[in-house]
Amino acid sequence: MTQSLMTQGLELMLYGMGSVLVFLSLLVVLTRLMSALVGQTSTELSATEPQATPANREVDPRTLAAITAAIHLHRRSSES
Amino acid sequence: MTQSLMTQGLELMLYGMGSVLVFLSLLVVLTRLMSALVGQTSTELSATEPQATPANREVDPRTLAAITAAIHLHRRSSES
Amino acid sequence: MTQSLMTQGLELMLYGMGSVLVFLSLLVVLTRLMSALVGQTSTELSATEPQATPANREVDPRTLAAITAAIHLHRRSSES
Amino acid sequence: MDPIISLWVASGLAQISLGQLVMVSISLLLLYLAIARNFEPLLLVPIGFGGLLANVPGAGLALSAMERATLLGDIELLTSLSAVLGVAAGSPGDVLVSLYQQADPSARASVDALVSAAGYGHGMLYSFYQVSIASGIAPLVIFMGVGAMTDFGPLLANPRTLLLGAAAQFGIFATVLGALALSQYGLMDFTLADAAAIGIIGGADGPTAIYVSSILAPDLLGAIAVAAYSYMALVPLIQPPIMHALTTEAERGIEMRQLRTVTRAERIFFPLLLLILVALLLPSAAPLLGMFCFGNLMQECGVVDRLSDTARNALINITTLFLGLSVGSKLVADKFLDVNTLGILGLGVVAFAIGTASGVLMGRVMNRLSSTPINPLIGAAGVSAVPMAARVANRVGLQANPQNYLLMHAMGPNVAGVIGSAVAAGVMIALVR
Amino acid sequence: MDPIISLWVASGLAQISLGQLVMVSISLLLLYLAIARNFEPLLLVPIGFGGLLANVPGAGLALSAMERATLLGDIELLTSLSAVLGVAAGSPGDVLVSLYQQADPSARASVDALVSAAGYGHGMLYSFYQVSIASGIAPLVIFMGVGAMTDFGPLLANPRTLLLGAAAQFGIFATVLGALALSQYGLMDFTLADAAAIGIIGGADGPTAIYVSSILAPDLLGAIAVAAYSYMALVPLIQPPIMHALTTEAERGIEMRQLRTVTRAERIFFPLLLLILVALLLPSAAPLLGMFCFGNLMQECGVVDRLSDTARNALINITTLFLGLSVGSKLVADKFLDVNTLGILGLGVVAFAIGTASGVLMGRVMNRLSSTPINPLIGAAGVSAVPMAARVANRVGLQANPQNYLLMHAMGPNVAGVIGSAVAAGVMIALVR
Amino acid sequence: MDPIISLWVASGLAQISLGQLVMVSISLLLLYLAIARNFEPLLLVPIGFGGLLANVPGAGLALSAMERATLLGDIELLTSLSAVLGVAAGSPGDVLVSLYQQADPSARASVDALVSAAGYGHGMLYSFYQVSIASGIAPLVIFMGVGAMTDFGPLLANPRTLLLGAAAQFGIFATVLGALALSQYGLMDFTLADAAAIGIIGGADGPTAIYVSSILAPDLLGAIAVAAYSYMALVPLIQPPIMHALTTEAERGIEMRQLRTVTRAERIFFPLLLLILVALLLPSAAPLLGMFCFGNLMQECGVVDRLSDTARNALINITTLFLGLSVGSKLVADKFLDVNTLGILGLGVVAFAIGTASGVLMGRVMNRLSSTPINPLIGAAGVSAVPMAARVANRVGLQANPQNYLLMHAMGPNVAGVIGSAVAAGVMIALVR
Ligand code: NA
Ligand code: NA
Ligand code: NA
Repeated sequence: MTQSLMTQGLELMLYGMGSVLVFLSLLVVLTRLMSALVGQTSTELSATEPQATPANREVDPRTLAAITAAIHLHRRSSES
Repeated sequence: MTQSLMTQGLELMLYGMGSVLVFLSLLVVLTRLMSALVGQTSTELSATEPQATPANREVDPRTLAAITAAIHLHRRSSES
Repeated sequence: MTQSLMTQGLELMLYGMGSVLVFLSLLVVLTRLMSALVGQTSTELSATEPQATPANREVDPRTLAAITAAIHLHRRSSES
Repeated sequence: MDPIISLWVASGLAQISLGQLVMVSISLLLLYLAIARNFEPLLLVPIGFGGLLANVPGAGLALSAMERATLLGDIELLTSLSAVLGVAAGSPGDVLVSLYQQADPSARASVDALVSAAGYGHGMLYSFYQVSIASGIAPLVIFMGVGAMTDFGPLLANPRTLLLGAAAQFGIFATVLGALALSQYGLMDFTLADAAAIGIIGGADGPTAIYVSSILAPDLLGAIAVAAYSYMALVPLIQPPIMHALTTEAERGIEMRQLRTVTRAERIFFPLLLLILVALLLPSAAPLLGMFCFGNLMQECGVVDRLSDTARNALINITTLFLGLSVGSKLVADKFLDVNTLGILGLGVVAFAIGTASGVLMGRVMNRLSSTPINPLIGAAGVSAVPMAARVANRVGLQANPQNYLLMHAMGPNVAGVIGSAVAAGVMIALVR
Repeated sequence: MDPIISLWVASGLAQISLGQLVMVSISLLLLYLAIARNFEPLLLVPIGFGGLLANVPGAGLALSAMERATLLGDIELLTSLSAVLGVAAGSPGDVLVSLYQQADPSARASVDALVSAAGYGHGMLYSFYQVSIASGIAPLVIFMGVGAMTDFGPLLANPRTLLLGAAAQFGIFATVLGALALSQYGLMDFTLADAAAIGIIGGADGPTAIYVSSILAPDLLGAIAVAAYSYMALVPLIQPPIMHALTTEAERGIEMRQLRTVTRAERIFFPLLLLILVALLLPSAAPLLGMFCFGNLMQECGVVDRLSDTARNALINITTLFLGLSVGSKLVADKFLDVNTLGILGLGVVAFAIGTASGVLMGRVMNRLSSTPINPLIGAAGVSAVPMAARVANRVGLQANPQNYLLMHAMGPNVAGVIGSAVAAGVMIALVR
Repeated sequence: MDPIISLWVASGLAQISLGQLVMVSISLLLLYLAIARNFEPLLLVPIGFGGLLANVPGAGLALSAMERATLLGDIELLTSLSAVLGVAAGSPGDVLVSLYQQADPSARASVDALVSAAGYGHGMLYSFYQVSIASGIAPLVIFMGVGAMTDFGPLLANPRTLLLGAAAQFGIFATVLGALALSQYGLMDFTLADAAAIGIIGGADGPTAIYVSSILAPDLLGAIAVAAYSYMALVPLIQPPIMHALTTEAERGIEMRQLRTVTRAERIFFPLLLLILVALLLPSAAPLLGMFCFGNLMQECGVVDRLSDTARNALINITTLFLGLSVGSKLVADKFLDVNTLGILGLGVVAFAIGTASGVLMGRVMNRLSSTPINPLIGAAGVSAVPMAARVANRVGLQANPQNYLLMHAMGPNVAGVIGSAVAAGVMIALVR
């Protein structure tokens, strides 16, 4: 209960660093497992990939304006 | 006061659905009226339309950069 | 303490307008001083100018798309 | 206490409950539907993820500071809390929480001070919920953005279609009755307010459903929002059989007259007209429809493009993010894992079906009574679910007649349905609260 | 109570007052000016719409929870409230509200608990006002965005023009005196704080006017903001006659020497210099000018473009939306339909006129004293109203001399006017509060 | 009082203290480093400017309403406050403030009412701090945006590199011990909580450091945030000598095998896997890593691009602005000008150095044990400081072997370091609070 500050600090280091190592080691294992499992089932997900969402189908009107303006300007410059 | 729940529900249905129908029917009438009235007075409003606001007069600098870059790139590609 | 409202107003005008004039006059003097000082030391700052930050190095993907599209469209239109 | 024991006791593994496991599975299912099946992903991704976060054992992210203190606090804190609330030490946490909720302001202030001194703050999701939903703000801001994205052109060109949007709201009120019947026969346990909130699922309009249930039935909000968004995604499956059953091949093939062009002035006056009508007839719908009209006016008036652009982009996106996480915070076992949730899910699909049917039937009636032809299929779009239901009407119409492009015609009842369910919401709030 | 009677009693038609009708008309007028006449639409569209919402009868969107309870609550709730506040049952609502405002903290907490238990929350616009204006945040955030949009180049090239921005603030203080004179003679009823807030209209700077009146005269905020933005839109009408009256044709035709280029370092140091001067001389102006300088520094330093871009786009737009609606919440009959509002509108135009005149006269003085020529017209831009006043100066100059491009020269006094009125605001807050 | 005296007394010149002057200089130094030397400008520009604002004398922008009242209030107000707090009239301001902080809720409410009636509100920066940092929200929202900007591809292609991210966190815990040793020997005065917050500087991750110190050591937050961001900018100076010292030329030249491509499904499942692991093992890290995973999932799932785009643009920019100003509000003399700040600055650089060293050493160990070659330099990227540390690893690698492109390989440990320090943060919060 009345440990010195240094003892508390050493404990914090021990358990803290231990937790970080255990956590990330587990994550290594589980990530490999996940990659192995998902490699086989991922066809379904990737099948939906080409379906763009409404959000990225829209083109920024200003960008469109920029395209139009660029082409227009260019035509004029190449005509002259 | 001590109506059954079902009676309260029936009342809610009656008055609720009634309100929705009355409200939207009124809106039909008023919308037609508005369209009829506004058809004659709308010249004034549409007269101001071409005056762009400051907000849409500004061109996004990146868009401008895009135009410039596009033209520039094109010129180089058409020169070669 | 029991000044009339008008006296308070006159005082507010006197001290308020005085403060505004003093403040902005001081700002004139200090701005000139700053411009004079900075003119000599500004080489260092301007030297860093060409180093773009990550923020403005990135090009908006949609803008890029616009450039590409513009060039592409143009090529097709000039081919035909 | 030994740190390794502290860490174990604080870990999720030591604290997880069966209910949390089930809720995690449900949240993952929602994420699956959103990501792999494209079920309203803009809402269901944040809702599903919020559900995961809300069920992190031992974190209490969806709890208030007081609830977190009773869950995570040490014996000393619990004893002090019991003393302030005038109950024996060792009383269970939920007793303390319910006493706190009924306590007088000064006792609550003392509890708050104790809890805060012990280092417990509100959980992250609880804060999000309070700011975005309990305040009512998030659904209103989203409605403003929806207004800025709404085109009233087709409605203005053919105002009669407003009646289709009215008829389709019958699904709402029929469902209210259904919910009450389930209670009457003792199968479920819904109050009138609960039933009203459940009915609004039939409005097929997410922000309206969340707004109404945050007022009338906050405990059911999770289930109601999940049902509303899920069924909106299922509109292409739910509606066509009903549309086929209630129309003849000839009716489905009816081509409609091309819509007239609508002037800018009409577009500007319409939201103002709608707001004034709301103000005069149904003030309780004013927050929802007011923000909706505001967004639409900004869009149509053409002089504040910076603002309308922000309302339908950055602002609606930010709000959707936090709204979704906040709805997810209600996906907790003690509120969601309940027979009532099954009832809500069942009633929700009934609401959609009845709404679709009444829209289509009203379409048939109008077609008979009117001089210009009306394809009854566009009545199905009256449930709202913008723009999904209008697309469904278009597709079914094309099946019957390959020249029959109904999309623009269906957009009229589609946006009318948004107005209709907001009006229905206003009536509910006025009569039930 | 019969539902149809509930609905009627709750409807707007049954509750509308003459005052609300007038305020609705005024709000529609503001929308007309904004949309059809392009009067500062970014502010006047939200303000006008906020005014409409604030006057929805029976909704109480601009009221606090307590005010809504006294307006909409049943007899039982009102009796309980009267009991807590120690007044006879049946006391009118406004008595209860004013007692509540003076009550001690514990009585207020009890009232809050009662009101909340009865289901009354703050009105939507009331919440917006508290968060955006009462907190002081929204005008400051807008000022940051304005800073990020401001180009101090012309000012740095010709710092003398700061004096024109100083002189034009005379309109502010003359108007304060005018407002007090009206009170002295019993025509109006303004306190010193009211008069100071009204004077700031002459600063021709919306966020500054809103910031000052939220501190010194919250009740007048609606009228002051409306006057400030309306007259800013009227600058092209108000200023030219005064400019013509106070200058000769020859003076108006004076061409000015081309401005030198300004280095990046000068642009970076200027906002810091300004902030330090504010810190040393006038801390009460530090919030306003601090945020202004922060926005400008972000813009000019060139290394945080993401942030300055957000400050002058998404963030300022979101803030403007809610600021406008919040200002609109003050467009309610009991605060706006008052002879004082007429006084404010009258004094506002006087403030603009005097500010313009003093700017022009200072321009003449400086032209005489200075070795390099100064066109006195650019003094009129010292009132701020960026960039409208600078454009007006340019146009009047071109009329006198078709080679005379004053726009860039007028931008110096124009942004100096922003600094000047923020300094004046600081003095007011320091001396009056 | 004569107005000119009021203005003088209220001016900054009359009130400035030596401490404020020093803090202004430090803030200007931070701005210089950010603007001219490109030290993490997105954070250090707002932090530095916030520091300037916090030290405006006589404005009290970083103080609460109560603190401002004791600083700026008149004798009458101070007497009333003393009476309510039960202390003799004329007690110094800081005595009143500390009594207020320990007072019971009702006394605090009375003080609040008095202060508010006298017109004192919270300072602007104080409000920003409360909303953005004290609530914990801003670091979490930034972490969400960081998640949406993070590419876990390299990590998924080579999961072993997670261990490098783990090893580099040793800098954190070694620094905790160092801080406690300084206290033990009486050189500094840090509690365990202070030491833990200081250690997190070694995580080289700004939002994590701010989040932890807002919970464990709010008074040190200014110094910790400044140290964290400054050293992140100094990574290209701090790391290379250590990397050279601990590796041979041959090791630095090791070329790594090209990374395999990673499927979309793996990218989607990874944030969910990480969240579930956090939920089971370390709930106290759930807010930080939960928001991080949420941002990443939104980005990778590809169906909510509007939301992820907003999360990593408008929303993170707005939040960064206010977070930076709020951190700056802690740059005040009585908290910053302290020998402890020197300790924090010293310990911070030690933390970075030890973290770099342990990452590199772990890299050497893994290279020996593994069948596929691992360049130990990429271990240095395990401290995070994304993407600076990965670039440093790449550059040092190229010096040893011009064919050796380590950038993508170093991104794995780099993002692993973000996870590692968030885990370390969770452990600290669980064990220390
Ligand atoms: Na609907
Ligand atoms: Na001005
Ligand atoms: Na790290």
